[in-house]
Amino acid sequence: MNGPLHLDLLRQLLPEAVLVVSALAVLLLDLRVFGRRALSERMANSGTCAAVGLLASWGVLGMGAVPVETLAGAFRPLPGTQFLKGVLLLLSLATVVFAMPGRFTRHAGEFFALLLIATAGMMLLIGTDNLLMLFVALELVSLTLYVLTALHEERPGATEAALKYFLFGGIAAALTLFGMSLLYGLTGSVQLSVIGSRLAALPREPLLWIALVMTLSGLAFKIAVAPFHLWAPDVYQGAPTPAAALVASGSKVAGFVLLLRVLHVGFGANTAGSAGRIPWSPGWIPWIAVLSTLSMVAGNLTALRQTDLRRLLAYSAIAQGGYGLLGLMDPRPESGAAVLYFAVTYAITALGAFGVVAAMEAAGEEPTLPGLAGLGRRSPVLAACLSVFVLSMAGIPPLAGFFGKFFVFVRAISSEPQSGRLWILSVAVGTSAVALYYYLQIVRHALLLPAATPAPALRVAPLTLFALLLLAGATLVLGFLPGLLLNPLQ
Amino acid sequence: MSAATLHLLLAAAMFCIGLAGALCRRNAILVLIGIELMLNAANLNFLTFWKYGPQPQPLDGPVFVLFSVAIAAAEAAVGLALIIAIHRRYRTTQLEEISRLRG
Amino acid sequence: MPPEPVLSLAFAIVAGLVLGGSVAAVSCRNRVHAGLFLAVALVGLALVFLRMGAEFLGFIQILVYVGAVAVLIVFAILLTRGSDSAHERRSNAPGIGIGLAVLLWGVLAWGILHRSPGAIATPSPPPSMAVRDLGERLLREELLPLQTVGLLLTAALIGAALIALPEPGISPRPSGSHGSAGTETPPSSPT
Amino acid sequence: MENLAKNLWVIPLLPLLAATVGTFLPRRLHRVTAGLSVAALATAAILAAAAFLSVVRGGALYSNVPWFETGTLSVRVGWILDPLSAAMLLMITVVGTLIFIFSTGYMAEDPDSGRFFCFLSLFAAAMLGLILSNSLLLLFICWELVGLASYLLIGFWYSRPPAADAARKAFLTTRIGDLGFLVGLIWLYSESGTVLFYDQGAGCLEPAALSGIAGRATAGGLALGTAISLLLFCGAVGKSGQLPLHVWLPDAMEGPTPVSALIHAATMVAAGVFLMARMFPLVALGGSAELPAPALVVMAWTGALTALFGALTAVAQTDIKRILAYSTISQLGFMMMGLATGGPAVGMVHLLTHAFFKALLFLGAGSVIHGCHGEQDIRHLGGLRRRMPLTFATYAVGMMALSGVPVFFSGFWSKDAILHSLSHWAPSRVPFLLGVLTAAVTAFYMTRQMIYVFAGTSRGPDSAHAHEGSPVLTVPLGILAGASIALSAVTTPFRPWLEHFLSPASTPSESGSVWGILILSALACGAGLAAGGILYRNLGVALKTGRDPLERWVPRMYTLMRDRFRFDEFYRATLVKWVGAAAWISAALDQSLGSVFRDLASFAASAGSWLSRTVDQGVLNASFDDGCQAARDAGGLLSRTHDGQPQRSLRILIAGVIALAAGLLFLATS
Repeated sequence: MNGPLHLDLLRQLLPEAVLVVSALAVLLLDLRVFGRRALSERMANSGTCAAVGLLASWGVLGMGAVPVETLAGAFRPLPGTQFLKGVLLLLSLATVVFAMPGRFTRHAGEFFALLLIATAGMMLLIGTDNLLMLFVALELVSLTLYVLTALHEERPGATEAALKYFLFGGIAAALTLFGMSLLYGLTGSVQLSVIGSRLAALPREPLLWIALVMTLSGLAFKIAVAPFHLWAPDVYQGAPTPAAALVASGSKVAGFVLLLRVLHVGFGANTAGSAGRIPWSPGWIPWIAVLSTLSMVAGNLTALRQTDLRRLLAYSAIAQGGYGLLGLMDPRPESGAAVLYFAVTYAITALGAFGVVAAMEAAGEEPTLPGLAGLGRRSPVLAACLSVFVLSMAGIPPLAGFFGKFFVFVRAISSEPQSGRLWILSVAVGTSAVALYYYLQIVRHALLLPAATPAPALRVAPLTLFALLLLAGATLVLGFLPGLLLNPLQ
Repeated sequence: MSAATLHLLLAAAMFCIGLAGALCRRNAILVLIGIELMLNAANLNFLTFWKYGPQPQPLDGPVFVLFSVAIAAAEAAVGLALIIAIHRRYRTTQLEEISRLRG
Repeated sequence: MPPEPVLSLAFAIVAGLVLGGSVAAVSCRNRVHAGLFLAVALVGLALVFLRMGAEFLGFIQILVYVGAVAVLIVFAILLTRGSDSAHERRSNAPGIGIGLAVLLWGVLAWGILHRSPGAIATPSPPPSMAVRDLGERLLREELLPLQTVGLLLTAALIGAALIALPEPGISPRPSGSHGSAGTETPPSSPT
Repeated sequence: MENLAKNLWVIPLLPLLAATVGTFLPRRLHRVTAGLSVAALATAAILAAAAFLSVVRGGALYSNVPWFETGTLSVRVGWILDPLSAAMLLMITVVGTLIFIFSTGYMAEDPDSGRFFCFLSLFAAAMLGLILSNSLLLLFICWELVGLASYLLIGFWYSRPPAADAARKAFLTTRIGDLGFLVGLIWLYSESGTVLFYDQGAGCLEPAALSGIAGRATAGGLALGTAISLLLFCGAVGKSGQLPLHVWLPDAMEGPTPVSALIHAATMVAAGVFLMARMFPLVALGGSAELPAPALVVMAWTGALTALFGALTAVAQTDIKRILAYSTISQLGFMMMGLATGGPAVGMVHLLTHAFFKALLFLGAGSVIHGCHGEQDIRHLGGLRRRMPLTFATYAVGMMALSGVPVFFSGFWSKDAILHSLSHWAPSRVPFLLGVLTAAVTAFYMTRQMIYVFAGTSRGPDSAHAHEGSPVLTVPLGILAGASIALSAVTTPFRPWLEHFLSPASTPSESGSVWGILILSALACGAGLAAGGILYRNLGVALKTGRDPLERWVPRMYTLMRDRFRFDEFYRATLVKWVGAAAWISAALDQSLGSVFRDLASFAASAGSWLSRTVDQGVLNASFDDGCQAARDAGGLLSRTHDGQPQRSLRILIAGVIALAAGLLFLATS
C-alpha cells in the first residue's frame, strides 16, 4: 500500500519537490562551485539557478494529472489552486530577478535556497484542507521569511525587523495553534471540510467563537490587517527589498487563500440555503467588517505621513489588506474569485513597486519620496512602471487594481444581511480617496518633479527592467481583460 | 466539574500566563519563554480533547502535539539565533532599546 | 469503569507544578532562573501528559523541550548576559499586560464552563496510543506534514546558523540611546 | 444599421490609435503626431456624422458583447447609438477637430507638443467611449480615464508649480465626487444585477429593472432609486463643477487654453450633465409633474445655486480665462436646472449649444493670449478690436450667444427653453427667479469682459503689439461662430427639431407662455448689457484710479465676489478648529492615560478628526489642501502607535483578539 501512495503523492507534489531539490542544488552549487567568486557573480549565478528551478517547477505544474484527494485532506486543492500555484511561482520568479543585482548579503546561495523553500511552503499552504498540514506549512513559510528578513548585512534594522516579525509571528502562531486545538476538540476533526459539515449540526457553542477568533487572528497576522499589522512597516523597511517583496506579494496571496478556506469552507459553506442548519457567517462577518475598517483607516491615514517608500508601501499594504477583507464578507462561493482576483492583482502591483525600489537600491539610491524626484528623466521606464503600479493600487480604471476593488466592493455590498453594508462601502470608498493623495504624491515625484541636483541616468539591470515591464503589462492587460484571471479562479 | 474542564482550564491558564509574560517582560528571551508556554498550553488542549473529546478521531490530537513540539523547537532555534544576532549588534536584548525603525 | 476522581491529589500536584513553574518563569527577575523555571513548568506538563496515558508524548516532551529547548534558552541567556545585568528591571507597565491576560483567561474560562452539555463526555473505550500506531499514522496519512516538517527543520537550521554566526564585516555598534557601549545606564524611559 | 452598432467602437479607437502611435514617435516628430491626431479625430467626425444621420433616419440601437464572468453573472459591455449619444458624438468630434486644428497653431512652438497631442487624443478617445458606452461600468472607466487625461493635460506645463497643484486638485476633487458615483454604481449593480443600460428588457434603465427598484426603500427611509441617483449625482457634481465641488475648475485654467476649451468647457465638464441625462429614467423614478422625484429636486436646487454663484463670481475676476471658467460653472448649473425641471432634452440642448459657443470663447481667449504673448489679465489688455478684428468679431458672436441676445444666437433659445421649464416647475418659483437673475448677470459680466479686452486703447505693452494669428487659429473660430448662429435654426421653440430629436416624447409648449418667457429673457439680457455698457463706458478713466468701476460702486460686494464668497477662508477656519480640537483631545488624553489606552484614544481621536475632515470635504471642499494636511496630522497621531516598541504593539494585538472574542461571545449569547 505504501508504494503507490508515495508515488501518487510525488506525482501530485512534483512542483514542490522540484523546488526543494533546486533549493538544495542552489545551496550546494554556491558552496562548492561559486563559493570563491565575487559576490555579484555569486548572486547572479545562484539567482539563475533558482530561476531555473522555479521555471522547472512551473513547467511540471500541470503534470499532476487530475488531483485526487489523499492523505486526510493534507493535499486537497480547491478549484483554481493549480492556477494560484502558478501565480505564486511567477511572483517568486520576479522576486528572484529583483534580488539578483542586489548586494545585501554574502549568503547568496542560502538566500535563494530559502526563497525557494518559502515558495514551496506557500504552495503547500494553499493546497491543504488539513489543519495540521496548514499549521506546518504556515510555520514553514513564517520561519523562512523571518530568516530572509534578517539577511541584510548593511542595514542595521534588518535583524531588528526580523526579531519583531518573529515575536509577532510567534504569538500569532501560538494563538492559531490554541484556536486550532479548540476547533479540533469541539468538532472532533482536523479537516476543514469535515469541520464545516459538523459545525452545521453543532449548537452555537461559545467556545467555538473563541476558537474561530484565535485561529483567524493568526491568519490575519499573515496578511497584516489591523490590529495585527504592527510588524509590517518595520519588516518592509528593514528587510532586504526582495524579501519584503515576497512578504508583500506571495505571502499575502497565500494568506488570503488561507482565510478564504478557513472562513468559507470551515465556517461558511453551509450557510446558504439548506434550511435547518445553523448559519455561522452572521457571527464572523461583522468582525471581518471591523478588521477591514480598522485597516483601511489606519493604513491609509498613517501612509500619508511616510516619506520612506518602503514604509509607505507597508501602510498601503495594510490598507489594501482591509479592502481584500471586504470581499470575504460575502460567504457565498462566488466571492472567492473576487477576493483572489484582488489579492493576485494587488500582489502583482506590490511586487512591481518593490521591484522599482530594489532597482533604485541596486543603483545606490535611497528609496524615499524626495529621492524619487527626477526619476522620470533618469529612467523613464522605471518611472512609468512605478506609476502604473501605484495608479493600479489607487484603483484608477482600467488598471487591474480597479477591478480588484470593484469586485470586492460588489461582494461587500451584495451579501445577504444587507443592513449596514453601505457604511463600510462608504468607508472603503472614502479612505481610497485619502489613499489617492499619497499615491499621486508618488506619481508626482516620480514623473513630474525634477531632481534636486542633476543626476545621471540610472543603470538598471536589463532583466529587472524586463520583469518590471512584464508586471506592468500584466497590470494593464488584466485590467482590460479581467476574465483572464477570473476564469481560472472560479 | 469534569476532568476535561479542569484540564482545559489549566491549559487556558498556562496560555494566559505565557501571554502575560510575552506582553510584560522587557527582555526578548523572556518573551520567547512566554511564547513557548503558550504553544505548550495548546498541546495540552490537544491531548485533553483526544482523551476526553466527544468524537475521538484516532490519534489526531497526539499527532498534532508531535508536530507542534517539533515546530516549537525550530521556532525557538530561529528566535534564539535572532536574539543572539541582535545582541551582537545592539549589545542588549532589552526590547525597548531595540528600536531604530520608526516612522 | 468508575469515574476517576475529579480533583485528585495527583492532578493538583502536577497542575500546581505547571502553573507555579509558568508563573515563576515569566515573573522571576533573574533570567537564568526564569529559564530553569520554564523547564520545571514543562516537566510538569510532561507529567500531566503521562497521567493522561500519553506516555510517549510525555517522554518526547521531556526530551525535546526540557532536553533541548529549555537548555537552548538557558544557553542563550548566558550568552547574551555580557552587557546587561542578569537581573531585569521592573517590567514595563505590567498591569496592562497582566490585565489583558486575565481578561483573556476570563473569556476562555467562561467559554469552557459554558460548553453545551454533553459536548464533551468521557468516551466509552479509553483511547490508547501505541507508539506503533503513531508511527504508522505518521508514515501513512501524515506523510506530507512529516516531510514538510523535515523541510521546516532544515530551513530553520540553515536560517538559525546563518543568523547566529558572527559576520566578519560587522562590529557591534552601541545602540543610539547609550552613551557608551555595554554600560548599564538605563535609557530614559520613552513612555 | 446592425453593423453600425457593432462597429461603433471604431470611433473611439481612432484617436486611441493616434495616441498610441504618438507615444512611440520620437520627440522631434511632434508635427507628425499632431497631424495624426487631427486626422484621426477628423475621420471620427466623418463617421460620427454618418452615425448621426442614420439615427435621424432610424431609431436607437445598441449591441452588447460579453466581457468577463464573475460568479454566476457574466459582465457584458456594449455600445449604444441613440439620439443622446449621437448628438454628443457629433458635437464632440466636430468641436474636438476644430480645437485640435487650433492647437496645432497654438502649440507650434512648444517642443513637447507631441506629448500634448498624445494626451489630447487619449482624452478624445476616452470621452467618445464615455458617450457611446452602453454600460455604466464602461462609462465609469472612461469617466476616470477622462479625468486622468485632464490631470495630465492641466499639469502639462509641469515646470509651473501652480499647474502641478491645479492638476492634483482637479483630480482629487473630482475623485471625491466619483467615489459617490462608484458606490452608486456598485449598489445599482448589486440591486439590478447588470450594468448595461439597455439589454432587450434586462438592462438597468429598462422598465423591468426600474419597477424592481421603484418600490423599495433603504435603511434611512429614502427610496432606493433616489439614493442611487443621488450617489450618481455626486459624480456629476464633481465632474460638472457644481457647487460643493466646483473649486477645481477655475484652477484647471492653468492648462493650455485649447485644453480649457475642449475639456473644461465643451466636453468633459458636460459629462456630468450627460450622465444624469443618460440615467434620467432612474433619476426621475417615482416622480410626477406636481411632485418631482427627490433627486430631481436636489439637482434643480444645486443647479440654480451653482448658476448664480458662478455668474456672480465671474463678475469680479480679472483673468480672462477665469471669467470664462466661472461662466462655465454657471452655465453648467443652468444645464443641470434644465435637465431637472424640463427633462433630458432641455438640458442637453443647452449643453450642445453651449459647447459650441464656449469653445469659441475659449479659443478666442486663446487667440488673444497668443496674440498678446501670454498676457491673461484683462486690466492689461484693451483696444484689441482694431488689432485683432477677426478674433473680435467671432468673440462677439460667442459673447452674444452666451449672454442670450435674442433671435440669431443659439444660446438665447436654449437658455429660453430652460427658463420656460423652470417657470412651470411645481415645487418652487425660486429657481426660476434665480435663473432670470443669472441670465442678467451673465450679460453683464460678458459686456464687462468685452469692454475690458476689446474696447478703448491698449493698457499694456503686450496688447499694444498684439497681432492676429495664422489662419490655423482664426478659421476654427469662424466655423465655431457660424455654428453658434446656425444652431439657432433647430432650437427655437417654434421649430424645436433638436429637442424633439433628443426626446421625441416631449410635448410642444403653448405659444402664449412661450412669448412671455421669450420677452422676459430678452429683457434680462438687455438689462445686463445695458448695465454693463453704462457702468464700463468710461473704463479708461476709471482704471486710472486702479479700481474697477463696479468696485467703486459697491466695494464690499465686489470684494466678496472677487474672493469667491470666501468659501476658502470660511472652511479653512472651521476645518482648523475641528482638527485643532481633535488634536487637543488626543494630546490631553496623551498626558493623562496609560499607554494602551493612550494609543486607543489617539486612534479614536484621529479617527474623529478624519471623520470631521471627511464631512467637511464632503459638505464643502473649499480648501482641499488643508483637508489633506488634517489627514496627514491624523496620520501622524496614528503613526505614534508605531514608536518601535514591539510590546505596545503586541498589547494592541491581544486587546484586539480579546475584543473580537468578547464581541463574538456577546453576539452569540444574546
